[in-house]
Amino acid sequence: MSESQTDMQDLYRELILDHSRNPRHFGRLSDATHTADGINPLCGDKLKLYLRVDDRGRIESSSFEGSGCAISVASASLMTVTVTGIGIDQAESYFEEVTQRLTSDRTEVSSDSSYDKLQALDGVRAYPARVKCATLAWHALHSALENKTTPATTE
Amino acid sequence: MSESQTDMQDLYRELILDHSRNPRHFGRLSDATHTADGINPLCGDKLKLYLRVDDRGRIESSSFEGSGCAISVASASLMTVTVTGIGIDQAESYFEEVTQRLTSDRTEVSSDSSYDKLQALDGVRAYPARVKCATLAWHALHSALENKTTPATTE
Amino acid sequence: MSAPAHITASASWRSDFPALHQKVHGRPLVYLDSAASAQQPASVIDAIARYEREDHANVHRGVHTLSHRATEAYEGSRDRIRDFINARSRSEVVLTSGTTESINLVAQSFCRPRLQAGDKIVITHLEHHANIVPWQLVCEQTGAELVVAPINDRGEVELEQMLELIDDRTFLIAVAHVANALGTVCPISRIVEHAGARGIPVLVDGAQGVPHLEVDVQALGCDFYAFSGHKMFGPTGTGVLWGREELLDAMPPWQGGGDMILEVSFDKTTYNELPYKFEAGTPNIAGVVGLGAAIEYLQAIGMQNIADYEHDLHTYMVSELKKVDGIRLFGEARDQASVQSFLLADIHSHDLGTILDHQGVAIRTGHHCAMPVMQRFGISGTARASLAFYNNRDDVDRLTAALGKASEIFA
Amino acid sequence: MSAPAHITASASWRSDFPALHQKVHGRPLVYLDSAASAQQPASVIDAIARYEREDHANVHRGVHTLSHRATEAYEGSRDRIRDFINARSRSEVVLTSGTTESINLVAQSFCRPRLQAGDKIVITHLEHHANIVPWQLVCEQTGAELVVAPINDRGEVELEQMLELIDDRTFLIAVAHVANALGTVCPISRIVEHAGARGIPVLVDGAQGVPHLEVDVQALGCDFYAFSGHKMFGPTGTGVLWGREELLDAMPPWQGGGDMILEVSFDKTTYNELPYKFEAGTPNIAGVVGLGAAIEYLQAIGMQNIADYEHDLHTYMVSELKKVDGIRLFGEARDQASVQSFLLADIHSHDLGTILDHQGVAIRTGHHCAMPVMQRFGISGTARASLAFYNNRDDVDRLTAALGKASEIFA
Ligand SMILES: Cc1ncc(COP(=O)(O)O)c(C=O)c1O
Ligand SMILES: Cc1ncc(COP(=O)(O)O)c(C=O)c1O
Repeated sequence: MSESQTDMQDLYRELILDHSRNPRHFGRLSDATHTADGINPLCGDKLKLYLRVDDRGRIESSSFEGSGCAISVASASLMTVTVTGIGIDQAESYFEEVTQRLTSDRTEVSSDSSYDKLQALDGVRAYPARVKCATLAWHALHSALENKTTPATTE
Repeated sequence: MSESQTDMQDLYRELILDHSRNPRHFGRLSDATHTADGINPLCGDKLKLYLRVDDRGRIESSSFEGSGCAISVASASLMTVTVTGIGIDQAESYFEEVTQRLTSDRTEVSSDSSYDKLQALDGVRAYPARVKCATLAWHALHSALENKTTPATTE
Repeated sequence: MSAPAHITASASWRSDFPALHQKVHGRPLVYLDSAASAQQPASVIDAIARYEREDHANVHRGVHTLSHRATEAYEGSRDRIRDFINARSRSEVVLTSGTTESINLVAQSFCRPRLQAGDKIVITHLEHHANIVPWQLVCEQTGAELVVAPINDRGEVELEQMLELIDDRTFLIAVAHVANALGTVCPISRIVEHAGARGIPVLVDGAQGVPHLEVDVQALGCDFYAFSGHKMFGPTGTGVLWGREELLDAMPPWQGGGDMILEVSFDKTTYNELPYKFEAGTPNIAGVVGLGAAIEYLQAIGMQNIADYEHDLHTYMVSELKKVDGIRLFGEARDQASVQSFLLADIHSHDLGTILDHQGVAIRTGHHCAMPVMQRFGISGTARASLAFYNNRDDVDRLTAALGKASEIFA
Repeated sequence: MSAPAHITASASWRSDFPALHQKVHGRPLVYLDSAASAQQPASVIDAIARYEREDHANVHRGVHTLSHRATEAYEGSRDRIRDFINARSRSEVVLTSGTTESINLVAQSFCRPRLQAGDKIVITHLEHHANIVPWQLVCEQTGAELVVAPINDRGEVELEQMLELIDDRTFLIAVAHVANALGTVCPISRIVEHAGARGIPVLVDGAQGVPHLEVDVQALGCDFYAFSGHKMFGPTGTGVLWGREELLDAMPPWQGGGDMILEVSFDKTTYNELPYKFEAGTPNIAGVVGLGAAIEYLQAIGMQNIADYEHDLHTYMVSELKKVDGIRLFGEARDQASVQSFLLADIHSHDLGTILDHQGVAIRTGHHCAMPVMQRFGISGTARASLAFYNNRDDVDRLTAALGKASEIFA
């Protein structure tokens, strides 16, 4: 197996390919309390994020629609899995965590064990041109929680 | 005397300095039949040319007003001296002669002896940035005879 | 043309381009993204550096030696451009920052002052955003309507339908010479013939025309022709708007500033003559010097030789791509330049781009600034390989091999 | 600062500029025309050539390695510019082709949609055509009025009179930071203070400010600041419009095309966010890379060191010029940058220019794209010597010696 192909398989890990092929929480949420659009103008990735947040600030359910590359779809799918059932504060701190982790050279692993799955996205760090794909859904999450009306972009 | 100063004196010949200090035919012609404006956008040389052409196409009188560098004023002065009293066809051929002579590398001297004085302009050929100053009045002449309404420029 | 001849010619051309001789992810670079921006021959890079080291000063405004040399170099490039596209005079060659500015200039200076509500601007479904959005803006400003001629599944303009859209409310027709996403060569002369008979001006977006075809604006018969330096092996930040002198003459200036005026006072300002009326401010002097050098380079090879070589290479690429399992081609016009869009199985173009890059193969992915084309085909983007004369069959083989890897990874 | 220190510092700076080390008409070049266009250090020329040889591709649109490198280089320059002028965020740094385009952008995109007949735009009598004609054009388009603040015989803005012109119909004030023909440093903070209290935005034409002064747009307190790369030792074809985010955000785009949109369809087009909304089409990538290198160079020297050095050299130049028989200085502001206009006896500036050039001394002559200044002083033009940090006292001595020759020839 060539060296370059090995690398590639660090980006396209099994978990990523699985989530991109079978995205979880895919579709529209009819009773959403928060929504946001995300656009990556570079490659045309587009998604719409739906959240239902209950009175106590807990994300009861979440889903997304749209089209994009394997990385952006997998990231969105992983995100909805991660944030469903947690409080919006914790969701925001995931947003911080993921975006920082992918855009800095920080390599230490978060102590938070629920971050485990998200480590599947770490392969993206070696592909700076793709980081925006991985963070798109997270920016949309942040926008939705902030109730912004303009589409989130990753610029 | 330094070499460069010698050159300079080929540009600023006595005749040129004389005509620039004491321009002939300077002023307005109240009964002009043809006029034209000339502008050299590069250095801001500006002149207005007046011609009185009689029924048989002879330039009875000519004059100019305006401001400009020594070369452009001297050239305008020399021009009015040259074209006063000649036919417009001949004036046009002077226009051709002077502009070609100054903008090409042609060095042969015109057989026409009335061109003698105009040879004082030949020093300009070594100063390509100044050729437009020397030809400005001639372009105005050409415009005036063609009855153009936009200012002549040397571009 | 026999195969060995290609290889020889292309090898010598290729060696003129420094950027092509590097490794990317450990593999020799295969650059298949010239339609986005072409690489520059060393002669262009050197001409610019030499200009900056020896001749730089501002143009048009100085009597000193450097200023004169800079002006000669700058205006010399204009003469070369005039010759290259066979414009009638240098007054018709307006230097801009690129195709985008050239088209915006026409929209704002030619159309905006005269467009009436209900007038139409006709474009095609193939256009680059640069030939869509300026018209959308001016239509919004004036109440005019943007009318879009359809394309067929091969990516060709539906000419009959297009001609039917043209009526006495049509103010301007704007059409790509070569479409950037699909490579389609548009039937300019047919359109011009129809429009000319009705006195309707035609603007041709030549951004992708000039690098691939021999362009003669007089023979084309159009009224405006816009193109960019960086797509024709020259520098970024340079471009041209060619326009018929009568039309340019009648247009008000677009931007105000130095160089575009003869006289300024607070009462009255007189604009300079063509082409300077449209060139406000200090231009991209070094860039234009580089553009002149690029044209010199292209003329030495000959645009017809380039077109022939590319046609042959494109044919080879298409036949090789068709052998790849799961490939879908977009853009199969009967007259197509050496630009090819495709998708592989259900792999997103962006993923394809990354995988190919990892094999040293640079292609463009996404919507190519032609979202309506993507909408037409119901896709979000394509992978696009665009060939220049410095590419060769080996590059094509590297492309198809890399596509094989992509299939493996996404198997 | 002691004289030897100057000489040492300047000598080392000077050696960084290849163009300065040549002969013109057999004499070592003395370049006193930096206000028209400055020379570039080798680091800028090399950065551009290296970019073209190794990293060039189109920006923002590609996933492949070169495209990514080009984007990083281009956006890296934006970050450097942000830092250099202390903008609050990179969204406020719009890259243009030069000061002229920056000002036209504000005139067309900020003013034109909102200007009412009877509104006023206030400028000064000192302005460059680039800060006059765009306002004349937009006034013509909207029925607004251009109001001109007077200057005094020293070439200073009559501040009290200017402030009196500002009333509740004033829509915008546009003023040079440093006047190009006379070198006057304008009292921006006084103007901004007065305007700010009335909610009137102020645009500063910084073309001649950035090369001479330490510019901090937040401290200046203005609303727009426009400048050009080529006046600050960077490439032609580059420039910046800095604007407050709130203002830029509220403005419609100026030009349409690629990169300035998020989504295009024939029904609805969504514009991109700042600063991209104002950057339609392929930008001058190589030029912007060079501009970044120029700023890196300037920051290494320090703008305050440059200002101090130039101030001292300008003082020397003025005192030497005053010794020349028949000299008349234009521009004797109490706060003046290192730009000096003058005339000698009744010799036309153009003739002076030629004679000086023949001695190897490059100055600018004519109206300097500031005809109203010339009209104010009743002259058709001046000779102008403009100093940069790479000039030295020897250059000044060569200038005055050459003026002696001119007097001889025209004796
Ligand atoms: C004060 C001033 N404003 C504006 C400009 C115009 O700059 P540019 O020609 O680079 O657009 C200049 C330079 O010519 C200038 O000196
Ligand atoms: C067909 C077409 N038109 C217009 C453009 C815009 O050119 P530029 O970005 O150089 O202004 C491009 C290139 O991106 C193009 O391919």
